[in-house]
Amino acid sequence: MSPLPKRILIANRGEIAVRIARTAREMGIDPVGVFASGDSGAFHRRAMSQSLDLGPGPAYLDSGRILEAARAAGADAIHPGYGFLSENAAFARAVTAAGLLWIGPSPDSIEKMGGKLAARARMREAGVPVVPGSDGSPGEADSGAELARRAAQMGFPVLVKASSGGGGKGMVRVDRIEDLAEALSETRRVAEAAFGGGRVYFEKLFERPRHVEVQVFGDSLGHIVHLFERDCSVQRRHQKVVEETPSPALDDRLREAMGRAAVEAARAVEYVGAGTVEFLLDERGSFHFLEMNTRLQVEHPITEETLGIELVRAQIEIAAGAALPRAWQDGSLSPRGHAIELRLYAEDPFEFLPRTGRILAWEEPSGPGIRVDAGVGTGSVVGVDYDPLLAKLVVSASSREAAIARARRAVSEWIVLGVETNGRLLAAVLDSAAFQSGKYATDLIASLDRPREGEPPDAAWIAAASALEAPEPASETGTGTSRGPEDPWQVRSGWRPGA
Amino acid sequence: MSPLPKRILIANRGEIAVRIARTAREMGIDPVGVFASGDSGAFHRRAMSQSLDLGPGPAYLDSGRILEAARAAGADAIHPGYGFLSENAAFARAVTAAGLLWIGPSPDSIEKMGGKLAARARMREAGVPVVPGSDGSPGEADSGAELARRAAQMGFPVLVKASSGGGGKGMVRVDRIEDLAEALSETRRVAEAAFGGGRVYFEKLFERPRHVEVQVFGDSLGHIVHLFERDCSVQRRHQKVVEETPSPALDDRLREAMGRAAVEAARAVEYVGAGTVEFLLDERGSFHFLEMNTRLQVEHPITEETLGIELVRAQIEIAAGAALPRAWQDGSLSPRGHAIELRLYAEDPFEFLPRTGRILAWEEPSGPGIRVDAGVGTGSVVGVDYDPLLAKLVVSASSREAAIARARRAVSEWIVLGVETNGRLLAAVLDSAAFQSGKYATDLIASLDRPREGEPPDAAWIAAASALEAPEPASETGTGTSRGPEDPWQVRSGWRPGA
Amino acid sequence: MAARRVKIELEGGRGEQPVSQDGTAGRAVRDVRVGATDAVLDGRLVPARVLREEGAVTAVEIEGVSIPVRTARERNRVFVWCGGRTYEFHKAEAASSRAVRHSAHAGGLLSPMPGRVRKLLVAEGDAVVRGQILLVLEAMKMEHAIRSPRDGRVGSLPFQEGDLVEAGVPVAEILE
Amino acid sequence: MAARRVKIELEGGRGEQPVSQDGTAGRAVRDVRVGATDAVLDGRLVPARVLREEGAVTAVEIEGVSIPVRTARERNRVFVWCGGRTYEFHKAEAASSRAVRHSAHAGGLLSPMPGRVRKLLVAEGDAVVRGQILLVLEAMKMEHAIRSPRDGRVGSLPFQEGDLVEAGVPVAEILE
Repeated sequence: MSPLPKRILIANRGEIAVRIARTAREMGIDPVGVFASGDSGAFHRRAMSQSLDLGPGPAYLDSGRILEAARAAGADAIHPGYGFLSENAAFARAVTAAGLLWIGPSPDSIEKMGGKLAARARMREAGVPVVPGSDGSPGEADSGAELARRAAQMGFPVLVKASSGGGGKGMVRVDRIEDLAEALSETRRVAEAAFGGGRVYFEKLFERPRHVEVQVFGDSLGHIVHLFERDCSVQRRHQKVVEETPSPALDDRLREAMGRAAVEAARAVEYVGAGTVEFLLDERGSFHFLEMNTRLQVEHPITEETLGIELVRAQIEIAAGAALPRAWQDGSLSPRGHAIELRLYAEDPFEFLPRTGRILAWEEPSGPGIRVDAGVGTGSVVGVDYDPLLAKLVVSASSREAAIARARRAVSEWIVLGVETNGRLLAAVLDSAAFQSGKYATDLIASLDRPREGEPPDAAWIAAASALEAPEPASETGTGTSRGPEDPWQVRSGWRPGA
Repeated sequence: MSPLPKRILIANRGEIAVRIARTAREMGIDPVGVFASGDSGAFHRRAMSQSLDLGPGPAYLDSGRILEAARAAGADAIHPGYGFLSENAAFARAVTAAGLLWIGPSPDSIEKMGGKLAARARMREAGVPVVPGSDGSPGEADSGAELARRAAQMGFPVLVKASSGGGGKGMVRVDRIEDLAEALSETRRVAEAAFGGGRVYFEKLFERPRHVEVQVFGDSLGHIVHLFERDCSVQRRHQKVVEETPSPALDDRLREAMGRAAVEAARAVEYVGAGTVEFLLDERGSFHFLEMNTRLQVEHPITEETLGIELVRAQIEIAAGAALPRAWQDGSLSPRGHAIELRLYAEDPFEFLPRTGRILAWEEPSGPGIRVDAGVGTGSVVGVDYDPLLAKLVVSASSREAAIARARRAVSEWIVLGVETNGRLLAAVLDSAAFQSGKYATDLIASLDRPREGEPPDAAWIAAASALEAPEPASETGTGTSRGPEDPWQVRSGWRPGA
Repeated sequence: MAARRVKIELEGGRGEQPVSQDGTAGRAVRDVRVGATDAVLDGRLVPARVLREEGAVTAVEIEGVSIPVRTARERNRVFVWCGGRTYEFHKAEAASSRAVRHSAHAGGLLSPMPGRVRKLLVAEGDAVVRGQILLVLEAMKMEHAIRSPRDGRVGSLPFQEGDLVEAGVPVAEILE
Repeated sequence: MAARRVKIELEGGRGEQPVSQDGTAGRAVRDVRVGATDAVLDGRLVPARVLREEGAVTAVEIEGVSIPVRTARERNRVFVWCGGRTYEFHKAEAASSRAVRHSAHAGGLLSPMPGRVRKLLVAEGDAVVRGQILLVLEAMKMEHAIRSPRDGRVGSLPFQEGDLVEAGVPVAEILE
């Protein structure tokens, strides 16, 4: 094993940048941050020993400026977090070429899992079950009869997708064979506009699947293990909102089969580091490879909590050449209790539309079984340019029932004033019979009844009136509104809208 | 098992009141708080669904007013926390007599362990090793020859104590046989002044003992178990500062022997609920019963973290007649990883003198492996009338080494401005070779070198100058100083000095 | 201690009956007066006291029972955490000014969320059909298409591509 | 942006050499001037910028490297979190006024901590011997005895039992 890095540049923002900085400090490694000029008030800067200005524009995606910052700060390693450049093979190569340690899988592994169609083909070869579908071969769309035959074989509905797509973009649901050809054309048009083209294919659409993923970890000595599953079925707009482990949908046999398949998937691309293999679990209990995320996952903390391990520490050690911890390899790890992650988004809780503004008060829940990974605090400005994830609440308890009750307590305890959040949605999910029974699928949020809410209690009206009739405190005036592009240093609030 | 209570009155303040309220909420029980009139700005009130004013003076010790508040609030149970009335057998009886559920051991158990000499005698009978010493029998002090014989037998130094004493009061160290008689007389005088008399005795004084305690739990069906140990050797002024579990001083054989002795101790007083048996572990590895705390212990969270259990929930369930959880009885519980608690006190870090004032900024550490049980927040006023404990930082990790590194990170991350705390002492303990080696005793803090600290970095001087030259924000003026006894309601800050 | 009357409104209206387009149905408005020892809610007297710390309300005592709350104010809006939930209130406008605010943009399409104008797909004066996408807003990695509610002609288009748009402001006008 | 000079002092003095009784040795005092793009520390120019949010300083950029800090001010004192540690500073008094403050109570005993007077064991005019306990302070469950530093007679005793006493104020005077 090479020595550990001395100074890691964290090429990210928000909660994940803070979370990585914490582990770096615990390992005696200096965490260095970066920020876009328009994001100079960003909360993650507080977690760093120092941070560097990347300049204007979408700077977190600018690999050149990030490498320049790493050089300027004397960093010897880069952790990309998730999103931004984390699954960009060219960036990973540039980091290595610059003589820095890349804390992530090899660029080859990233590329092999980057294209959905290529990944599907590779998984089929490796014996991993994939979602039934077409293979997107170049002439496919022209061969109407062949397509129709395949679609009929698996049954409708199907989902048309772009191989290079993501985040639900360009996906079209098709219920009848007559509409298939047109949907393929439409997705091709969208893909050309949004991702510069690429192939288009279709998959069987499961109406009420669960989304269950398996954490995998490989080292440079060729060991690959799985670290159990996370159930990510609670979604809105194809994005995860609540995750839990263990999955209430798995029994030991299925858990073992999925773990084995995930390890096979990772082995097929010679995976080193932390990765996640996502599966759809259909209503009949069969699982199908969906994709592999070649990076740290947002919801990794629930795995850390139930297993009592530290994934970011392992990422850094393994990037430096260490072997997987012995306990991960000898089968002695097993989940204890239950963990749930709830994502607090800045958005309307039931319409899912983004919300912006200044956070006037921010008080996190705490106490037994509570972990909060936050990317904002009191005074933070939530703008339109970045992901709406404000913080993750991670709850652990000895049983699923106790974890749900604890999560519900923590959501009630969380004080976030000034920007609307999805807190009421989180409460509604936890209160729902579907979630409590454990028998739910990806349609849980869509099928939730909007909770009946009475009027605020008298105390809330009286508090509101009392606050509104008092003279406004000086410290609360004039902030939270957009400013011109003046120098954020030495002005009253450092924030300005993203450039 | 009777039904769970519906509404618990929490007869305490500070972090423990908040901690109990959290569990109550998770169990669907309504937490009701109380406060002394002079403590109306107390932080714990925020954790309650409602709170009641007990009136002026040392109200948290006034059992009559607390019972009256319980009646007014419609509470059906009382949790005393620790300190205050928690080990007051008369209060426990009055609670039961009022038809309320008492969440604690029986008054008889409390009484049997309340007098030190009686407890020592009882433990000797039960076969639990006690610290060697005299038996405090009425004629003892007069029988100079007999005393001298006993003292010579066990060897000097010895510690003279009052049976009814506590917190180190009236304890006198004696190094020579010639001083023994006078020390006994002096302690008797102090005991008469401070505790209204009571018997006086002496024990062997171990120069460098460890203080290791065992968590025990009994149910009303007669089951008693131990829940492993906590090492509480890091002390100042006879009060604990840092605790950890597992104890680095125990091997499996010793752990089992102490666990067994603790269960015997609890069985001897037919113990029901949560209790702690404190032992001194001498330099030769022998352990000696010191006392039993018949209540929830301040440092209970480290047991919760390593075992993945919830002690306050169990207290409530067992008070309602439930049996101990099966996993606690069948030997399947075992500690995972390592946990450390650090107590943040409002005091000079190296002189241990109290510090008071207003907390101008309070930002807790967070992230993986961090739990904070706090009794204050931004704006809280720390006065002279209550315990200086502000909050407990509870750190968990997979190994002792990782837990120490994590604790060090968390202490650095903690922002507490406005009131001096012992944060630097906590850092110095974690940084010390003695603590890191695990080979330390109760003299660790006394033998710490005061850390060499250079001057503040330039950035701190510049920040200070910049803050001092700006006009003072309106929200920071005029608070934090003592006020007259005007009505705290409707004044700018609700706090006034304790009446 | 003043006891001025404030007319305040719950943002979003009554939970089960949101504020209607014309701004009348579903509104939750109350007249509140807070005195030293009592409050008056829509004429109903409630024995109540308010505890303030650091400029925020932290507890309301009603009939001797103290309930924790937490407020934060920004100009005429106030956010209240109470009973484990958060509410937003604002000083209620007179009905007439509210009606004016709503009618002023009768022909206009309001932005449903804050964001940046990612694409402008039409120009002023263009003929459009019902359902046609006029522009695309983007915020926090999410795109939102603004469509024409009817056949017509594009009137004013106040924003350019790349502009920052707040929620609830007119982003396009469709003339008959 | 003003660039006034402030003379500030670190509370407690240099870590290894605390402030002496007479208030001279061990003092850590600096002249600091903070401008828009640089600061001057005791005459040394440092390229530096200060980031302020919500009335607190949250970062100081020195030679292009931004370091997180956090300040909170109370009148002439300021608390600074920087590099994982907390410091307290105050506006430095002129040496003369400091000397006056120290000498004013030359015959007086200062309270070492805030607290309540739990017991008064002597009265004004009583003769006392060196080491005799004069009064007992109590704070946060801890008792602290104030003893006479020499043989003498009790001068003024400004507090009564039960009084609240701040740290550093005279609690008893012993005359020769």
